[in-house]
Amino acid sequence: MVEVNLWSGMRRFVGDDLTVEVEAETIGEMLDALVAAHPALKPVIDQGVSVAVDGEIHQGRHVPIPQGAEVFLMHRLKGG
Amino acid sequence: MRYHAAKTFEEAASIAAKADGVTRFLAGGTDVLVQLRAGLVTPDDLIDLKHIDGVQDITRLDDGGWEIGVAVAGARLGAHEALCADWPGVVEGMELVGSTQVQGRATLTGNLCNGSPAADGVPGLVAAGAVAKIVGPDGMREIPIEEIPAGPGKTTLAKGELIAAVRLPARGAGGGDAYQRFIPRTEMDIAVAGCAINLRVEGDTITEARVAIGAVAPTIRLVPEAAELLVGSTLDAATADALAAAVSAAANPITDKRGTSEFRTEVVGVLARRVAQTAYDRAKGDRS
Amino acid sequence: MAKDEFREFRLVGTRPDRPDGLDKVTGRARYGADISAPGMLWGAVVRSPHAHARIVKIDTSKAEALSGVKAVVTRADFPTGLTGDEWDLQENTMAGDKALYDGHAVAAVAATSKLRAEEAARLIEVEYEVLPHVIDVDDAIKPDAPVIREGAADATVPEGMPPNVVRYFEHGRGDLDAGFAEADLVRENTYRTEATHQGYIEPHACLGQLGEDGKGEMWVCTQGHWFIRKMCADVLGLEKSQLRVTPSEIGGGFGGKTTIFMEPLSLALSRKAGGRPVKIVMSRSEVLRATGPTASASMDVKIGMKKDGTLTAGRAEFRMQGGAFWGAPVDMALDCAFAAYKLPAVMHIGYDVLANRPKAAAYRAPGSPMAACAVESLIDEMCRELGLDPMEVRLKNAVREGDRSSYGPKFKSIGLVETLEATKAHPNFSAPLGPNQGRGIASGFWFNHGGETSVTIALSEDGTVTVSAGTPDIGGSRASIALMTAETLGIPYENVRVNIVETGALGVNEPTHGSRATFATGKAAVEAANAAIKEMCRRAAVEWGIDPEAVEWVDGAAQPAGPNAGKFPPMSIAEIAGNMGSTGGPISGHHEGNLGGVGASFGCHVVDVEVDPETGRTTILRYLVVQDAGRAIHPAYVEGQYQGGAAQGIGWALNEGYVYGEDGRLQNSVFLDYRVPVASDLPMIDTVIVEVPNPGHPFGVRGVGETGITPPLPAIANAIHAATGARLRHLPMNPPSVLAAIKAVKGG
Amino acid sequence: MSKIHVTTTVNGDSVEFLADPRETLLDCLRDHLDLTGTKEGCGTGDCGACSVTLDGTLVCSCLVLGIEAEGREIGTIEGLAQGHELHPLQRKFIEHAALQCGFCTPGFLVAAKALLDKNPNPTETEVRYWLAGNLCRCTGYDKIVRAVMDAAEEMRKEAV
Repeated sequence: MVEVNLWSGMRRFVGDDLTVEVEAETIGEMLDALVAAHPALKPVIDQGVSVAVDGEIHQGRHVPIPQGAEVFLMHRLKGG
Repeated sequence: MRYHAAKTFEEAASIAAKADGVTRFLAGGTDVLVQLRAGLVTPDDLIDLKHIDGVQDITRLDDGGWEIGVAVAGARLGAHEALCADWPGVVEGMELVGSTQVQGRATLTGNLCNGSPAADGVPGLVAAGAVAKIVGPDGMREIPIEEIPAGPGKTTLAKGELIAAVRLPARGAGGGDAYQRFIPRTEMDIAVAGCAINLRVEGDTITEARVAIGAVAPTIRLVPEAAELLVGSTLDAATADALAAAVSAAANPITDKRGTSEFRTEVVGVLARRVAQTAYDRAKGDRS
Repeated sequence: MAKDEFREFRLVGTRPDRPDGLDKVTGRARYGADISAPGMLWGAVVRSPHAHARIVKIDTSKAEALSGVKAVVTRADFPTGLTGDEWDLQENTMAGDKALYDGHAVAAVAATSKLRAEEAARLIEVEYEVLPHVIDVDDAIKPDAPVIREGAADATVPEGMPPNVVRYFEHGRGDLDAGFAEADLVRENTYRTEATHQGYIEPHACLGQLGEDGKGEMWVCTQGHWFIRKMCADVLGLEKSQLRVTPSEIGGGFGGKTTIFMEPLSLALSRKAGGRPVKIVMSRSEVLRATGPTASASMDVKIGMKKDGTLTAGRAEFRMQGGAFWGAPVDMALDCAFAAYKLPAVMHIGYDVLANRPKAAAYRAPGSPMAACAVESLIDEMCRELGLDPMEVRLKNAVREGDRSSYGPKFKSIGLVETLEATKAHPNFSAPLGPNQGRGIASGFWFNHGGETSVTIALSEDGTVTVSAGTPDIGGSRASIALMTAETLGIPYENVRVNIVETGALGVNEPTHGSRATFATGKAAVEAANAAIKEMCRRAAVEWGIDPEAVEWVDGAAQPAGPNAGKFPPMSIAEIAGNMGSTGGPISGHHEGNLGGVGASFGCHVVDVEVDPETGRTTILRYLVVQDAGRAIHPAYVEGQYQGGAAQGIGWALNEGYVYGEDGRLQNSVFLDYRVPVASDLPMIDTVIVEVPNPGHPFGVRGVGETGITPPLPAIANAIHAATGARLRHLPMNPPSVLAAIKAVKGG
Repeated sequence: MSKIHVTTTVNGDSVEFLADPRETLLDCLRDHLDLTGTKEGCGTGDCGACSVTLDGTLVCSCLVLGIEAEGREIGTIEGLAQGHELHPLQRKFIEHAALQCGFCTPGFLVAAKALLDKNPNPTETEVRYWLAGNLCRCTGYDKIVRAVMDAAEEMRKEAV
């Protein structure tokens, strides 16, 4: 199981609890599982999110999520 | 656009008088080309004055005054030691126009004829009591510089008239002039306010003065009431404050992208105080 | 932490001449506008003079009748049915039903000369119905503001928000109320920053060619040619692989050249003109009116602080407009706002708001300078109020490795404390000040980015190496990539040539953005070099008849790994390359991926100013940039990034900013009035490179490009306060604003 | 609008071209003579990227008409090096990393050479004010100013 920390603006899609547990081994699986559990999140996630796994920010879906990792969903980052 | 390389002022005036479209004279070109490139003004007739004899000359006149040709670029004014010694305020005003590159082209006369209230080259001329030598279809005449600007982008010159040269009076003993402008950066900006002061001293006392202000009214203008405050004084603190107040009172600026009316009004007074000190020091022999 | 501690490297950390230096000092380097092609036409663009107007009719007949005019395009020449970002790009490239800002393209023309194209553009008659417009972000967010586009809000925006709010952000953690209750001082202020332009000196330029068969080519100045390819193909409905995009040398970008503007127009015109190539070069005025400025911002910040300087809570509510499309960097501004501080409770709220301005493009650390302006100013104000040293307060609350960031995850290795300590130790920090002078400090942060990267290195027959990279070199990255490649291969720097190659030569590369060129392309080049080393070791092993695992690579040569592997003299890269035709053919190494391992970069700036109390003019006396580079590959170009970022920030703080008239038209669309700093405005910019290596990069690199623009805005506000007692909370802090603030303090 | 035949000297070579009277010297150098080292950054005389010398005087070529070049001598960045021998300013710009994107570099070099021709021993302030009409957005000017000062010093030593 992966515990995913959502941002508080997602409260209106998932209810008050901003940590959601899903079954996943990669970022892609985690995002898919999130949408399966909370379909209202789909448009927000489709717009693009970055995912921090143990403090490192990733864009790719293939990135593995180790057991017990700390996972944060973030707005997609872009630089100049 | 028809390009004419005039060989005499009379020829230039004649082409301009006969033209029925938009006419521009080309001296330094630093305003004309910008307007052309931006599509603001595409002249039907462009009359290049640089091929006329003597337009590049800076000449000492018999009376000790100076004649500056219409195509003398700012960089050449700055390099002329005797002129700089006589009229540092006139020269420093012109040298503030644009960059080093622009100084290689821009001219005092062009700065005047562009009609900008913020022209850095002009207040010094006005304060100096300079006159413009004008050639037109009816021959030649001379008028004071301050009578040429008519409003933003406008001059009092009639169709077919052009300026052939600018004449500065003889400096004489005890004279000093100076110009400063305010800009937000250190270079490359159009003046937000400008002030030129020309004065004469006997001992420590100011005996003559002319004060000109720029960028704070539709035209560059003389402020005789401010000049009167200087005459008879030794530029003590009270006189300097009164000067600043009089200059600010004479200002009638607009608020635009370059500065607010309130700011311009205040700062032109600050400049007047600073410029008066420089002119005074120069008049007393400090040439810095 | 001084860079000289890392002497284990032969090349990394040295300052060789950049490989493109000779071309650039002789005028040979070819930029966007420097290429011409046989049969080439020139393009010109017709732009809206209105901030918001319905396009009633476009009559192109007079232009088309002009001799030498070969094509005219309007939105009718573009495919329909696009959605989302692709529609936004198309709409920004060429207006559809409405012109959305002053400068929005409405038609384009191609003709046989530049002057003829400009004449033809003037002959295109556009009939507009002028609509009410809105420019300021605080006006645009009002419920009754002119509506720029119905239904533009995305899923993040709750019901009932004002119509121009298109994205909404809310994230935070901890008990905010408890945090503020625990504080000895709670202050809340509003700060505003104006939109500024990246101000690259090279205007956008491209040469595009597209045939009826959908095959095309483009030469263009861009930070990312795969982005250009994808975006042009999307906007025009082309197959991406049929478009070949070659990047020119690029005359600055700073984020502004990561997207398309007139590039699709050159292709559309070319297709309509029978496939003749079309060159379009923007004027400076077009650049300022119609290409990516950054957003303007209005920001409320509230902070709680104890008497000893401990921060207890922070709240940021940011409103930003990024033009007539979504994309103001509110999200990143919020993430960066409190990044330098340990905070038990923090809340971020943000609104991305539409206004009648050009579509914002990325600009160096997008969002972070605005956020810093607000937060770093308020911290300074509160330190003054409590009589605390702003540096000690920053140190006391500074985040370290393992601390939870304000934006959520825990920090990995970071160098904020080291940066602050290095700042304190610098002589500028304690230089004496005179009357009307003041000192300001501020911190800054940027995440940095890895991203999609594909690099190939190939051996030449003589043992020299070419690197094919996909990130255009804006600030010397070819030098740093060559250094890392040569270091890895054990060969001289001069034996590596780095080429920035066209879209057909590599897999997709993201642009040079997010401070990623030296980080990501460098990392991929090192991996590619390692792949080539592996192959070279294998070739040597075959030659020697030993196990490839028993061969190691040392100082540019293969050698047996220890006495048991066999006794052979080292086989140099030149020998291996010279024989490669007969040992198995070409040798290359390749690496690609969506690269992680980025390390965030913190910086701290110290500025001394003198303010003329009579005119409000601010002079920068001294300037110091201290920033964590992880490791400086080519220190001179790291310093250059620090200095350039600081200069842009100084401009933003003091005199830059978009000025609109009542009519919604941009009033300062030339460099005369869009006032970037000139040489005489600035002192030397002192730098200290702090090196806390990033474990996610083979040499420890952190991206350094962006952080430097962040601290100047608040550092200068803090310095002006120190010099005058006046607090400026709105940028730009130009002389009229400063003088007014000084007078307000004096009660005059 | 008929074109005008212009004969002029560029970097010591006599050249001819046909110019529309509206075309600037910058347009003519780049589009008619293929001398693209001179850059256009603004077209209004505010950025200095198009700096050239006209009869030895530093000017913005965007503020000179092409037809004004008739009979004049023009110097551009392409004429700064003598064959393979770089001008000291060119060497020092590379050595000091005084360029990042390099777009403003030709203008800076032409302007800096004009300065050193006139004043071989400028102060930092003089260098900064002389070059105030050359915009650089990448470097913050620090390394440019250092490169110019260093080149001046080297040239002074060589002149002794």
